[in-house]
Amino acid sequence: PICPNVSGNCQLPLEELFDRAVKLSRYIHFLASEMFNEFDERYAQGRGFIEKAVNSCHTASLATPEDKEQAQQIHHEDLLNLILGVLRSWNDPLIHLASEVQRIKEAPETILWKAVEIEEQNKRLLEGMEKIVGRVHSGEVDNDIYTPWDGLPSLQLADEDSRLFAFYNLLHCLRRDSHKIDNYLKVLKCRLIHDNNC
Amino acid sequence: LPPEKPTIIKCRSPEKETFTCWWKPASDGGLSTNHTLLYSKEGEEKVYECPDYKTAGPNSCYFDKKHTSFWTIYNITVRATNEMGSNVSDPHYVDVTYIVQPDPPVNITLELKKSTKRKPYLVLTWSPPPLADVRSGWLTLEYELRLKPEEGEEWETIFVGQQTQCKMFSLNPGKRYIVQIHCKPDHHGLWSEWSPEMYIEIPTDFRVKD
Amino acid sequence: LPPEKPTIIKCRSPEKETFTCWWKPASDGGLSTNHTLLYSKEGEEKVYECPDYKTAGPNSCYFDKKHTSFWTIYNITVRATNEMGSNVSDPHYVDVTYIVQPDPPVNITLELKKSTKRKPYLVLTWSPPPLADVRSGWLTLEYELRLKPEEGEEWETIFVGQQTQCKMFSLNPGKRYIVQIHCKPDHHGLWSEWSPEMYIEIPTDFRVKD
Repeated sequence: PICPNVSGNCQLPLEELFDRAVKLSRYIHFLASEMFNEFDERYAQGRGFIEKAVNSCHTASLATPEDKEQAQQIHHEDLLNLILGVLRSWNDPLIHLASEVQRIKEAPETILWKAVEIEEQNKRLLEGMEKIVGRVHSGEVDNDIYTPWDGLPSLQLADEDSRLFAFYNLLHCLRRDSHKIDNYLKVLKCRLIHDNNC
Repeated sequence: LPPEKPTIIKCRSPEKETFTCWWKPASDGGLSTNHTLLYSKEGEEKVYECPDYKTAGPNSCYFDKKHTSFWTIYNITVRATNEMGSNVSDPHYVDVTYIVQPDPPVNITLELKKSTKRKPYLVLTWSPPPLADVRSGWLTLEYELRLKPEEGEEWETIFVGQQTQCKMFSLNPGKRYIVQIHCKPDHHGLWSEWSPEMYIEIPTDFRVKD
Repeated sequence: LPPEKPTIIKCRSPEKETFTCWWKPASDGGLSTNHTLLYSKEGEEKVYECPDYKTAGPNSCYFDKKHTSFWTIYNITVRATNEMGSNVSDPHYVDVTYIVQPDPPVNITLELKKSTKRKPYLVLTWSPPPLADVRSGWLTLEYELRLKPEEGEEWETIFVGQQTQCKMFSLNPGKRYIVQIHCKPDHHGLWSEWSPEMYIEIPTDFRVKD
């Protein structure tokens, strides 16, 4: 039964919240990877975009862990806040991505649909993470981790090559950050729920 | 007399994105009775009213995407009111993940083949229900099939996990079989209805197309 | 003559903690040629030299944990130098996140059991490769198994997700089967080699130990 002791506190256990967050982050990253691969295959072949995409993600300034040791040493509240910060930082670009991608010449339906789906699911994951942080955090939820995105003009450039590179770079960063979130959530779940014994 | 206590029958979500609840109206003793569905979310004092009484037909409430959260438990009640007073149902707790009941699988195909040792075997293939297929990864489905000889009593049920095809070896030539498949979300949730019955006859002198 | 251009063959990480790159030495025209691997990391101007030319054998560079970062693009080149001059390979861009290729699964066990309806089924269990730390959640592996009758041609491949055990139902009594398993990181990376072949015979009149 969902609420065994009807009178008592009827809420989802933290483990269940983490299971759903991990499943959702996995789905978002799956979509982000597919979208990047489709775009790369269709619009980026032979344009050398990867060389230019180096160090150009708007979330690069967030001090996210870059290896296993860093991911294991960071306090879980700090890692949760970083995840929230990355998710928040993607709200704005995902709104514009979903609308601007419609204007790409012959953009396949599969890319269009994924852009809208990721925007929706990102909001849903943000809602879930705020719930998890509320449960885990002793203090207030730290709302100020956030990096602004000023990439909209580059998605609307007249020159096609520059505009396609702007999309490529945004999708490359989305694939990277959604993978980070998925990885960190798995590490947190194993640490907080399974005592590092997943 | 005020109306009797209404009862919430069930709540279901077909794709973990929206959900609907149905209730059995209280017997109204001849007076015109009005029903209101109210809900609150875990950890919140605020009480909300049903966002949409129409979409899912009479005595129902439809929660669209905007009103569906899968991070919380809903506490739902229905109040019946007539001119003599009102009565409230027992609370019905809903966690959307637990009430997902997909539609049955579709595009089921049955094909007879012969193994290298001339023994007939059946290859079944199917597709996820359209609503779930679009979001593979968000809604992971598991499948179970059942078959029995047409005149037989007992179904043989086989759980095939997340695969969408299956080979059946132990079939008796000369028999006509009924086959059905249903599906369920991989963790929580409910089995779909069985797919419509399909029939396959295993010929006695079975020649395979070379 | 100065050496020709060397080429970087591949880079691989076995456990998502360290990685190694290999290169094909340039043809040296008989003069003694020296190779140097240089790399820079995304967001940094600095150019570093390979930290360890020894551990992974000739014509290789091993990056231990301290020198391995994820979600970061490495720009790697190899320079070949002899007394007549030097030549540099094309740059090789690597994000270690996408080059993880684990070792095969280990401790594979096969056990024959009989279902309630006296039908034989096979239970397979296995463990992740020892190097892979799946306990902390840093690396998540997915598994796929394949089997075929010993004399058969075609493998039947079954993706089993993150589970480390599987039940196989549709088996032919009297047949001897070959079974192998391999694994891959859950999103990106490459399938491991297949595990060594294992054999299991499904007896015709199969008695289960009660």
